[in-house]
Amino acid sequence: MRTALVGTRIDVAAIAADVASPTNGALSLFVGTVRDSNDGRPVDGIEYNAYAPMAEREMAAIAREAADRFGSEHIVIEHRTGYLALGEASVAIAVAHPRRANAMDATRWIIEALKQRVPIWKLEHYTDGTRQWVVHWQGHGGVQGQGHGGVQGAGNDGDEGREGAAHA
Amino acid sequence: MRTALVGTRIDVAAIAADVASPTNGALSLFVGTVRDSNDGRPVDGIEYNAYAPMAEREMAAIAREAADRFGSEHIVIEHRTGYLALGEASVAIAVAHPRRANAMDATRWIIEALKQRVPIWKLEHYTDGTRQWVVHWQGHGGVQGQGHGGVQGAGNDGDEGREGAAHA
Amino acid sequence: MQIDVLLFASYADAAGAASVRVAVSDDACVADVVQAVRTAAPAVRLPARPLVAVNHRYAGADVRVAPADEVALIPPVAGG
Amino acid sequence: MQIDVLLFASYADAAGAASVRVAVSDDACVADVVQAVRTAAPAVRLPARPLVAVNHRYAGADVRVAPADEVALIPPVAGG
Repeated sequence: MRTALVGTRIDVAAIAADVASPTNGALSLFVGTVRDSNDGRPVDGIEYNAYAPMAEREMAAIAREAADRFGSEHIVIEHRTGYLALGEASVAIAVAHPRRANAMDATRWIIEALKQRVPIWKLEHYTDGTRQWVVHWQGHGGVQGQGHGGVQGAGNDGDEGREGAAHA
Repeated sequence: MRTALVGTRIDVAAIAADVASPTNGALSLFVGTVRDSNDGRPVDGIEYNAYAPMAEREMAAIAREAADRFGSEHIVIEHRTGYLALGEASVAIAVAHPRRANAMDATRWIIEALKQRVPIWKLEHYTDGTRQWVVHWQGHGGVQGQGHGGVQGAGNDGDEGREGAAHA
Repeated sequence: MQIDVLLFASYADAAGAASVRVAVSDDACVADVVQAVRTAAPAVRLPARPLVAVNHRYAGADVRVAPADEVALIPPVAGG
Repeated sequence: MQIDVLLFASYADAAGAASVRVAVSDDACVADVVQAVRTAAPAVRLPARPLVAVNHRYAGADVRVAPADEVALIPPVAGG
């Protein structure tokens, strides 16, 4: 089990190798990458900004919860920070498990948890020179006092209903 | 979209790169690998045997159906044949999609379809020198006349209820 | 007509061969070929309704078979 | 006591700073700190119930805050 915020390119093959083990027959991976458009606006790249110590703590907590829920310690989560060009990987999740359903369920659970809880923000840079903080849809203005954020929404992979003021 | 039966090691990073595209924000991968035991019997390796032209046809048909169902042409499926040592990848599936739910749903649909339809068999080699064809659970003795096989069951990753006569 | 029926995995092992030649009537269908294999290669011990492929596609019991067709008996698959 | 409240992303941009110092009573809780930030940095335009972290954990409105705590206002997260 390993989680990390990283400042350099995510190596998907290395992450797959990290979780691989002959006790497991199934390896599930998810990689989020920077898309070339968002809500129809052409994107140049995305700057990922993290509250690093808390993001690392939340990522570790998510891996721990996933291990307990799905029954495998063979989990790696890496999230990139800094400026990413189109196509670059922002997040990678790998889970190895004896059973394929569990490996895939765990991967999905982790990416959803990560998008709800880990304090990372992205500033989209558009080809017209403007920038904007990506804000996911929220049913209400944040949820205080629930242990963790009730923030809902998606990510760079299929975000919907975004808002947020133009930045520069 | 690309599907292949391959005789040499599956390169997960290459497959991920094959489907990657800046129009997609989500990349989902599934890799099946050879487990060191099955039903409590220690395994040395697995020999994968395919009815090659039909296996290739079925894999291509599955990719086509997945593309239509889930809305992405960015799909790669590779299945290995021959003798595989512990931990080696027998199958790899990669799907890139603008939306992460679709990428993950497609990956799962493909592995289930592959395990039901693609004419590939595996001969498990046990550490005690015996070998056995892996037979998945079937509700009845094959389904003739349904367009494709109604064979049910899992794979090396979490097989259950196997039968099959000792082989050598 | 004569048909060479391809065998794989446990079926091939049981028959001791990768195919078995059977003679069937010119208007034979898949079910007739299966019946002929049961007689020609009883060691294969086919299930009640084995999977059959004709020209690389799963084919129902009543599909007609021609001499040029590639016919194969498909043991329960186990890929992945 | 004085608390330096960390700001990120859109909050930091709006405040023009990565933190804002507020003065609160010694028995202050998270809600009091939030109220003090509203006054000290109105440009941040916090939502009705902003997310707050105390020592790297999400904290409810009634959690007590001490001078040594690391307090942060968490804009809606957007990782992945």
